[in-house]
Amino acid sequence: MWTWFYQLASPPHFYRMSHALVPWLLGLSLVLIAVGTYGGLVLAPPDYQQGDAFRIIYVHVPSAYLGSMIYVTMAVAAGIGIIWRIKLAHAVAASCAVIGASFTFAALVTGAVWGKPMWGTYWEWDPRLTSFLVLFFLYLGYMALRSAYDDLAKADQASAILALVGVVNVPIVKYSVEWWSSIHQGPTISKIGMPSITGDMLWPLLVNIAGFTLFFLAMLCIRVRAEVLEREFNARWARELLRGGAAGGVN
Amino acid sequence: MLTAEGLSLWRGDQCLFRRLGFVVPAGSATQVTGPNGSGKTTLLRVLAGFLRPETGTLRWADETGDWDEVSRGRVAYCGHLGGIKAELTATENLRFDAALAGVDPAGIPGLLEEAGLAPCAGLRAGQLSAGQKRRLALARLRLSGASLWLLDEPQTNLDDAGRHYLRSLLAGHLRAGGCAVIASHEPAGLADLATGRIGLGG
Amino acid sequence: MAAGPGQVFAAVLRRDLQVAWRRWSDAANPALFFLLVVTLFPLALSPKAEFLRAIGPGVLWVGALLATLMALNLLFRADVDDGTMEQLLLSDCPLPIVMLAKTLAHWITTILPVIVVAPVLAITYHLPPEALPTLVLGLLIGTPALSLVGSIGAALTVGLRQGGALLAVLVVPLMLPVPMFGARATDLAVAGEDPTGLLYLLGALSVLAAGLAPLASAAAIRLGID
Amino acid sequence: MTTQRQRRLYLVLLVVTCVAVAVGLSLRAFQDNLLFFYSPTQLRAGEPPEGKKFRLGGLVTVGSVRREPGSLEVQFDVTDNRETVTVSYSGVLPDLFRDGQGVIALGTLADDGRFRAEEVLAKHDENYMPPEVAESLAAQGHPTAPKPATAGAGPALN
Repeated sequence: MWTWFYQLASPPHFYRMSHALVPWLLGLSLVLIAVGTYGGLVLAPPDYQQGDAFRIIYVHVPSAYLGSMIYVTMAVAAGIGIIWRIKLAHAVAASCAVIGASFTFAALVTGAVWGKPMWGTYWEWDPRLTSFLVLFFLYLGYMALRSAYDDLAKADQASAILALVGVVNVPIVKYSVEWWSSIHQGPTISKIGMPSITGDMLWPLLVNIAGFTLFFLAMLCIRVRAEVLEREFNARWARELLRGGAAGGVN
Repeated sequence: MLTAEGLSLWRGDQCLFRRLGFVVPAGSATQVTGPNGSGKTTLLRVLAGFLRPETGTLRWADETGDWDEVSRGRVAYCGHLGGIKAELTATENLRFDAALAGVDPAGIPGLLEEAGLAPCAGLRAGQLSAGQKRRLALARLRLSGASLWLLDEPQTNLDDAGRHYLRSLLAGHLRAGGCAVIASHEPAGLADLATGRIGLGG
Repeated sequence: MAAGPGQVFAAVLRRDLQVAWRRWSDAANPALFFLLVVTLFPLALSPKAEFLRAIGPGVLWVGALLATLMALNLLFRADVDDGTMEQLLLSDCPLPIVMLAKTLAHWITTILPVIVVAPVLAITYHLPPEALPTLVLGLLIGTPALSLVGSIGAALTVGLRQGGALLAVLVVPLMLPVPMFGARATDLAVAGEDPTGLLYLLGALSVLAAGLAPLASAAAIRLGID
Repeated sequence: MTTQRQRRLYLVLLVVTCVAVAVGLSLRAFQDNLLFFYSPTQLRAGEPPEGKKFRLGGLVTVGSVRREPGSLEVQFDVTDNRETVTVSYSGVLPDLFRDGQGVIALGTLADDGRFRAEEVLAKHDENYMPPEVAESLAAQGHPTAPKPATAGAGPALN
């Protein structure tokens, strides 16, 4: 079991595996996103209150979901890297940051675009918006810390500590901003016996979430490959790979 | 007894040492020589546990476990930074070290006397001369109770009396069964006390 | 033979307080900074009593956060620069305990003066006297969490040259809940409501930070030593 | 080294203790219920502190809103489906305020058992459905069915 784990985490093995995996992930994700988007923009009925404007959830919700999910992924990878000293895990964590920050940014922007017609304002210091903005700051801090260290091993360690501390803090921030503003006092009251969203609006959303997640995995593979190659520049397998001129896998 | 096997370390693209192995038996000292920038200080800092080598292991006698943990309390390091608080007096500095090591502070006046610092024991360390600070840093070695002393250019700033103090300190430590690794770019000096030699760079 | 955790904690705390006492001007800076920041708002915005009462709790808490940030830069730097941190790493004592003691000493010397000044400034913001105990109590309970979270950032940036600005970017998002609860507790006290629940939450944050932050900063401080 | 192991144990114990105390303190904070609001049931049980302001939360009972003609005085009942409390308020109610809507009122309990509110907040609606569904729910007289074409619900930022 452990040897399998370490073999999986070995850079050349990962490099080979991911090469085969990326086209599948990318292809499947694009198909899912196409289906989900068609379902969301064309098939789903307009909302009773928001009309067609609600359709932005088909981009917004998957982005927001990934923004927070990737942070957790990043922290788990950082934890694995720091406990078992696996370099691949650090490479994964480092690659997660940029992708996660992009999705978080996308969620903030789509939220603002949606907020303007619905709320009459681009920005509101609402708990969800505020805690999401903080998440974005956490990503920025993580990237800033990484880039501040010249030494790669130190950057790995330092940013892993920060990611782990941040993941402890995320729920605290989330709940604190919710309690801080009294208007969003938990969903219990309005949710008694009411469906939140109907099925024909829901399925394109779920398809899009799956598509975005696969898209994230594809991007992650691509980034980690680049990261691994940069780190293992001096290793024999990487040299052979580069000398061979093959853009793809190692045989 | 310190055993090092297969130590390698790079600084960026530059390899400081590759597959370095040596043994420092109890009661002996090893001198690390080499020109400036050859990695003497870096090697000492690896031995102190501040840096993790790229490859290789360090062992103390037959203890197993991470050097990080095994080395704690066993290693004393006297480097470029004295590790002396300028705001505290010489005595207060040593008192703090004694408290950390769990040692009775009653011996401190004696240690200061040996180091020739008795007259300025009550002076803030910031007011001491560079040589006096170095003596204070050396006096701490005795207090730590560590078996392995890592000395980085210990003779810097010392006058003749200071060098004599260093020699007697080191000789006493080796007689008591301790061991030491000394980095020095001048081959003479403490060479007669050192039985082992590691040449770096060049 | 090694010293027990209690002895180590006491020794480090004692030493840091002694050093701070002999460099008292360093310790006074955060309180002065706090005073200046808080003074800026009435001058720059509006000196109306009603307005000041509304923003007062928030301004005082944000001021305390900024003062903490400003002071943090020096938390470990002096020890790293003079080599005493190396010696601490070598000694056979538990590093998280050392970090906890250093952070406590730092809080006592830099943040406690801020808390002493705070009620005076609160009066100039026309906060009602009944709200002052809540303000001071909230600061006493909550600011240790700020210092502890900040210690992680200070440890992570101690080996870097441009530490200051980066430190703020790293720790402010992590510190946010503290001024939010703190200012809200004071707000409630100003409005005549019961703030106890929020004070308990501030306490929870500080205790949680005391348990976890020293572990993180102990792991981080090694990176600054090489 | 056994001391090494012992030390690790002490640290783990210390951390666990701190986390446990923090959890205890936050549970204690929730007992105070200050952050949220008291339900009418809790209010009837005498939980809110006497003489202090607190928040009351619940659904507006359908058909309970009574306005005093010629003034801003309003009375309505707030219920959690078990107990009901009458709230009196003087002022303009928020746009989202309507029958069946979740509200939070800040104020004090008067001697006559009524809640005297100084501030009333309405809860935003977070439901998504086609207009027909909303209409049919409204036709069935669902207690929380909102009327269509009022102020919009916000984006669901998760």
